[in-house]
Amino acid sequence: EGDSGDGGDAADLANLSGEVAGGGASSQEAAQLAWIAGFTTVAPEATVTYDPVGSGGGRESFISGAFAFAGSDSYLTDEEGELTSATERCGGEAPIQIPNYISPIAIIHNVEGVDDLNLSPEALAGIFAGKITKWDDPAIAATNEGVSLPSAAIDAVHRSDESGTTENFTDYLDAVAATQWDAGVVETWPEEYGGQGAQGTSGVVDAVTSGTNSIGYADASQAGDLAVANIGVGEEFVAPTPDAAAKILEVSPPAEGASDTALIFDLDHTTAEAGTYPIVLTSYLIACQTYSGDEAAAGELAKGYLSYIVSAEGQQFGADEAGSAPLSDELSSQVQDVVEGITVE
Amino acid sequence: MTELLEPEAPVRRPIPLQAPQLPRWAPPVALFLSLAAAGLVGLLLGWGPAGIAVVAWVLFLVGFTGWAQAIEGRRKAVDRMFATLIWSTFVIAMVPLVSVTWEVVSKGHGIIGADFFANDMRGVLGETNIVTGEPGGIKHALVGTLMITLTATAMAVPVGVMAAIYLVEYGKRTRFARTITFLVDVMTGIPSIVAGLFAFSLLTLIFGAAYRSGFGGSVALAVIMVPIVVRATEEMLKLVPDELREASYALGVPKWRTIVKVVLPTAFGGIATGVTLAVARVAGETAPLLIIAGSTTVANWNVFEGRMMTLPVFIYSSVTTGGKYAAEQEARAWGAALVLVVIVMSLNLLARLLGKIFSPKTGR
Amino acid sequence: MAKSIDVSDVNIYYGDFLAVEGVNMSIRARSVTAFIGPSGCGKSTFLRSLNRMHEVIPGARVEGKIVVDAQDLYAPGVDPVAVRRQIGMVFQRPNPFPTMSIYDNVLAGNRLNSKKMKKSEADDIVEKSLRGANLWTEVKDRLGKPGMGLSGGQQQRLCIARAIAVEPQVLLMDEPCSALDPISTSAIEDLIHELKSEYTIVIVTHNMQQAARVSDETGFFNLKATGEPGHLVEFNPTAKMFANPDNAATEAYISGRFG
Amino acid sequence: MAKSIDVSDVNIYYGDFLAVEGVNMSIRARSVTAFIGPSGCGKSTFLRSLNRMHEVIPGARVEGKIVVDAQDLYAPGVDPVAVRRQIGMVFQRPNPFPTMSIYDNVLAGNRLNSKKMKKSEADDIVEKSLRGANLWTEVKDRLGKPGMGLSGGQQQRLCIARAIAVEPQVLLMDEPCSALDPISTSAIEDLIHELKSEYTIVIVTHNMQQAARVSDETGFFNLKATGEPGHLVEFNPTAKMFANPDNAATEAYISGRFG
Amino acid sequence: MTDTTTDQPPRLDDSGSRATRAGDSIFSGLASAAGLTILLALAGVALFLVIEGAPAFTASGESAYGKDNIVVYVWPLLYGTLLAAVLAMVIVTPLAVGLALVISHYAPRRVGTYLGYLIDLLAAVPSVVYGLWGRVVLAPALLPLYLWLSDNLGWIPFFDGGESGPTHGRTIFTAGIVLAVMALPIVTAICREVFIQTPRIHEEAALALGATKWEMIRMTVFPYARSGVISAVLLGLGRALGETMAVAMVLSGAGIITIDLIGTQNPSTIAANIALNFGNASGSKINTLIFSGLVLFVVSFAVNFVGRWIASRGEVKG
Ligand SMILES: Nc1ncnc2c1ncn2[C@@H]1O[C@H](COP(=O)(O)OP(=O)(O)OP(=O)(O)O)[C@@H](O)[C@H]1O
Ligand SMILES: Nc1ncnc2c1ncn2[C@@H]1O[C@H](COP(=O)(O)OP(=O)(O)OP(=O)(O)O)[C@@H](O)[C@H]1O
Ligand SMILES: [Mg+2]
Ligand SMILES: [Mg+2]
Ligand SMILES: O=P([O-])([O-])[O-]
Repeated sequence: EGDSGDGGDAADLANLSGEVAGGGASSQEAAQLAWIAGFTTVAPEATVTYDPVGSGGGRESFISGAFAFAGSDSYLTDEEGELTSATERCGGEAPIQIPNYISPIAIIHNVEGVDDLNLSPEALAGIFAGKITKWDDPAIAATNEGVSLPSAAIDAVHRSDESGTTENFTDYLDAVAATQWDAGVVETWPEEYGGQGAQGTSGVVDAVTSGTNSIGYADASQAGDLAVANIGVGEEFVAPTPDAAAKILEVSPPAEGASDTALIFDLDHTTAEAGTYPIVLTSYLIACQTYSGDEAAAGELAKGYLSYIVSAEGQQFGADEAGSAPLSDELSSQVQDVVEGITVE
Repeated sequence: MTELLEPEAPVRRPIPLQAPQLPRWAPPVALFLSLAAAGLVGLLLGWGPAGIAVVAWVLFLVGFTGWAQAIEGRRKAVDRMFATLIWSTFVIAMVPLVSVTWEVVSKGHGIIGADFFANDMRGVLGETNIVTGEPGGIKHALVGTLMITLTATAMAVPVGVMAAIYLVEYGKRTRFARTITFLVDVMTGIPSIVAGLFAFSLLTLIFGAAYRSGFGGSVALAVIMVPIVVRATEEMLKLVPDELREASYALGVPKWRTIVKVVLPTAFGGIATGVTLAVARVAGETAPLLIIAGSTTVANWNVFEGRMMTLPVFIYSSVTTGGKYAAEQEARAWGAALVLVVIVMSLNLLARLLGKIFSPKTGR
Repeated sequence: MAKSIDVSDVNIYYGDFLAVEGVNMSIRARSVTAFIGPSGCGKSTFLRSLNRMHEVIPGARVEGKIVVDAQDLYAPGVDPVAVRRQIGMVFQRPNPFPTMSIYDNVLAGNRLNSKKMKKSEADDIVEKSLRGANLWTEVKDRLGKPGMGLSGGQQQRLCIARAIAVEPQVLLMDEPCSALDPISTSAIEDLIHELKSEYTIVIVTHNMQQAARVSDETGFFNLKATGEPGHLVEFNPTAKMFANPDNAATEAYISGRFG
Repeated sequence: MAKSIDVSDVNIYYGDFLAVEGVNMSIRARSVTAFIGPSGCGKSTFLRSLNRMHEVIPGARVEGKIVVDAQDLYAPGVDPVAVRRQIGMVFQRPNPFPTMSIYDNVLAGNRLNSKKMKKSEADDIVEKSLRGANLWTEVKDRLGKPGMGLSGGQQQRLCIARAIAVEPQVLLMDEPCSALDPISTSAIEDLIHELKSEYTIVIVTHNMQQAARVSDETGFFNLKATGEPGHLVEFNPTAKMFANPDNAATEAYISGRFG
Repeated sequence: MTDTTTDQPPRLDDSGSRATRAGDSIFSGLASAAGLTILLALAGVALFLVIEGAPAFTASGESAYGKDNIVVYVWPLLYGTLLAAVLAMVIVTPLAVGLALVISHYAPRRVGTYLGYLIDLLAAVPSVVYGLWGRVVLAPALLPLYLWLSDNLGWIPFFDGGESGPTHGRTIFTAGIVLAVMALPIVTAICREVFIQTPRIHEEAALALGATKWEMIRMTVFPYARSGVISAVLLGLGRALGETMAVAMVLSGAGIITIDLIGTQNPSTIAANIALNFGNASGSKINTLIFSGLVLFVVSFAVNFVGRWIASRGEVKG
């Protein structure tokens, strides 16, 4: 076991072989691809697959036993009995739930002559609710002195498919600007709010890139060269950097049902903490505490893979290759302890 | 004409056989003039090449028709106008063909090399495998396309050929046969995604919700192939002259031997062509595979177990995944598209070739 | 081996349509019998009923008796496949099997019935049949070539060779020369003359001169009106038929006043 | 109005294949000229070259001169569309336009040229043409019915009416009776007799009795051998041709020794 | 063979040919079984879609992607499906008729055959490649046209372009164009078939009356081919309705209803919607998507049914 500072014993991992299947949230897909590739450097004989079937599909397949681990944009609750089922699946022990992928949701835009854009929560909500339709609207101009905003129509791009990104984004809007945004927290964009629908994160990025005077929201890792807006937090405007995003977990309270093995949070979007970027997507890994019998071999592999993901090395690799925010040191060691606790019989 | 009909004129005056005609060089000259005029104006006003082409076309259509009207009369002018319109459709249809071919070749050829075919995508980030440093490739997708298509063919061809034999040789006029012929026709129009949903529903009902395999894809593709094979075979069997069957019957050969030894060999070229075309059609299918065959980064030779990548799905997921390496993924997508187009077009060519080689030498 | 054919009260149908009505005739063995008549009068239909080829057309059927060698062809239990083996047929358009060589075409009747044959035996049959069809000298150097590569007249003789290779009793020919040029026609007519020493031959022709030249007896079929069934008007020795027919319609037809 | 046709040194090709070679003849106005000869000798081909219908077949072309009314049909600048208006044609199989009524079928040619026609004028043309084709009494009560609803012989006369409605100079007919029954045939033959007072008529027939019955002059075409071009063997008044032909091949053909 | 040389009368009854009979019945049994398999497969497609799609009716809310019920969810998709396919046919019909005439009547015969091959090559391009091309090449290239249309013809509701005007090329119009390109070969091929089958005797009748080529085509080819062309268009429509990947990749759609063809917001199609969301769907959402697939199946079956029916009726008549 030893010094688990950087995610398990390299020698142990090198001996791992066989195949393990996991899957779930598509937000993690790029990072998972990176981690799977990175994992081959430490465990060359092991094969891991990650099916980006969506958070719900991931949880479902985890519960049915088809996946040894799952990625999910939201933690397990018992609203539909998922937590109970997952506990059953794990032999009566509560499943572990750990944040492994934190990524700012960037407000990307493509407006002629505008590089630096500051948006207050109200202005942001107004734009996406279809209430602010021109770039030179006073609500935008107020926070952008000295920027020549065109008097052009705003092409607001949203996800047309069901999306965790949309859920987190509207969660934020609902929390900070409920007067402007009255559609609540949704996974599928309410069409009556207008704007251009685009498929998938890459679709939104494409649409904003090829559009004119366009704006959209997308996982920051995929924003590419597009300009990103600074979002009003308290008195200042914060850019979507990994550090600023990672901070939000520090200021957020644990969710109901959190435990030693379930490090789950309800994000505090209304924070005024300096240097915190408030629109963040947090994705969790779900696995069992104990793998036994038929699943032992896969469990061993899953444990090795998970420990690689949450190791400092893994988190850094994810940040480099997929643009996610590495876990803060404190959270990182908590998470590593949870993974260490997985036993294989 | 009308003056010929005057009742008082029993002696019909012959109409002149010589009529004024536009010279042979008239069409090219008119085309050149239209292009020149549109080009000049277009350059001055800054239209793009597409704008110039459209305006030149309108000028030609109007101008040339008018010219013909003036010299050759209304009927000839109408004739020429429609000839122009009809040939124009051909030019228009060539635009996408040329554009697709050009884009696929120019964007896709760069990446193609031995590595592209020999490697899969395991451990590949960006351009290369982070362990070995080898570039990523499409081996896994090629294997998947091959296995899934072969399996589908193995299912569809026997059923399709036998069904066609039933339709042409046995059923002929029965209501059952006519119903099948009709439904087969209708079946050729089943959307491929529906075939995919069918395979998904069938197999997940049997094997559980998480079931994904190449075989599922084969089932869907077979559903798409069968009607094509039936139709092609049916047409070919119908083309076999009854005289040959009768020649065989008249020699006292039983019907089934006549079919196996005389009818099928005679139709073999056409059937092979039809099967090859069916294979070409399904080799490019994406939607059903996306649903039931899943995707993976490594080659899987077992159709019955585990996910399989195929070329079309590889193309699709490469362009839609996005992320830091979107550019590299798109480059691979174009490369794979070139490979896929070459495969499908070769199959089409092969089909024609088979048809030619095996077509029985007709006496005339 | 040639046999006579006795036809009594034969009606022939296509589904509900009565195509040929009430035919009675007696075809002599080892002779050539010709059928003539205007288009659509049922010559081909009747000919095809003589070896049960008629019934391969869906819905087609035959009533009456056709007796060959004391066996009624249409008696229950008679296998049409066996009938056709004994009563061979040559069609209007030459129809060699396009996928087979000349050699295989000749043997088709034997081979397709999956008889195993020694090579020498097969060679014998091929030579004998091709000689019988007056084609041997023309094709003996290219037996492996496709049968479709021959000229029309040669193809027709190949079909005759194929038909006699299974050693039938009777040979039916439906306008065997109508797709051929004059030279091939006369080659086939000569062949018919030779074959009649061994086979009973029945031939349909639209060419009255041909009927006069090759046949011993002639049957004249006619239609009362379009849509009515065809029937046998007169059946007589050819010499009498052309010189002094019993029936006025026969005379009108032969002298070219209609058809 | 009827015109004579002078043909000199005409060769007719299908692509590279020379189908008819070196024809010279002079067809008299207001007479019936018949072409006879064995199948494939180029009768139809030659007939179709007389109104430039030959060239609608891809790759087909004509060499030589065909002079009608002092104008060479094949001279540069001659519009084939105009030629076909003046030299009408009736085909082997009756071909009324299936989507048109009897009335519209007759007017089809006229409608092409003059967009607007008074109803009365159109009615006149229809009646006159149908009377000319001996069809008026049979169809006058159902002019609005489809032309395809008529019997074969009536359809053929409808096609003749359609051809004469545009008042051509010459009428070409390619085996106009070969698809018809005896009664319709004789109706058409009678019609040809009547029409020759107004038109120059050229007719192809495979029925020598028909040629003898209807024509004033006859041309006999023949082939030297299959694959060789057809050529004009003899062109003579019909009476002479059938009684005492100049050429031995003609006699052989007419007496039925081949073909 | 060998025994007939003796002068015994050969037997005509079937005692010796039982093997023949057995062979015939086995073979014909196999053949009919294959025919039956096809019927079963088609019935199976319908059956399994119903089994898996039916639960979507009882579920609601979340499973219908936030819509109140399945009908409200599917209806806009069905609208988009029909709109894109009809658009494609509006583009394709004149083109295909023209092309088929080029091949059947205008080009020299041999050239025509090769032109036919060229058009068939369009059908050999896999739909995912059309998707790639439409998304990366065609859509951006069409944006200027859309801007021009909304500036100059914006008063036509189809080219309204919406408040902000066209902002991207991935519209339903672009999807229609891509579908048109994809449907072109099959529609052309069927039109060509019926045009070629126009009886020569009718064409020559028209020419012999002094018709020009176009007049001949109008008089004989078009009336003869009318039902063939209609069924060709319906079959093309059937193809366009079910085309999935090209639309999924090209169209930037959502479940809305609009007649603006070039605006920012576009309707989506059933097939594309399934392909795009299936991977991320689980539980009752899969039922929802399969139900929409059932709707697509029914619609395209109906269209193909009518198309084939017209075609087969035409055959009998012609
Ligand atoms: N397959 C068939 N189905 C229905 N009726 C048929 C079929 N074949 C022929 N007939 C009809 O049967 C009648 C006799 O035709 P048959 O072919 O025997 O005439 P034929 O004397 O051989 O004429 P021809 O000289 O043109 O060959 C005709 O009325 C014909 O229309
Ligand atoms: N469309 C064509 N293309 C090529 N060759 C043709 C074509 N039509 C006819 N021929 C050839 O031209 C020659 C003359 O044919 P044509 O049809 O003129 O003969 P015909 O005397 O009218 O015969 P029939 O009595 O059978 O109608 C034949 O060798 C024929 O094969
Ligand atoms: Mg016959
Ligand atoms: Mg002819
Ligand atoms: O990660 P997504 O659910 O927004 O695709």
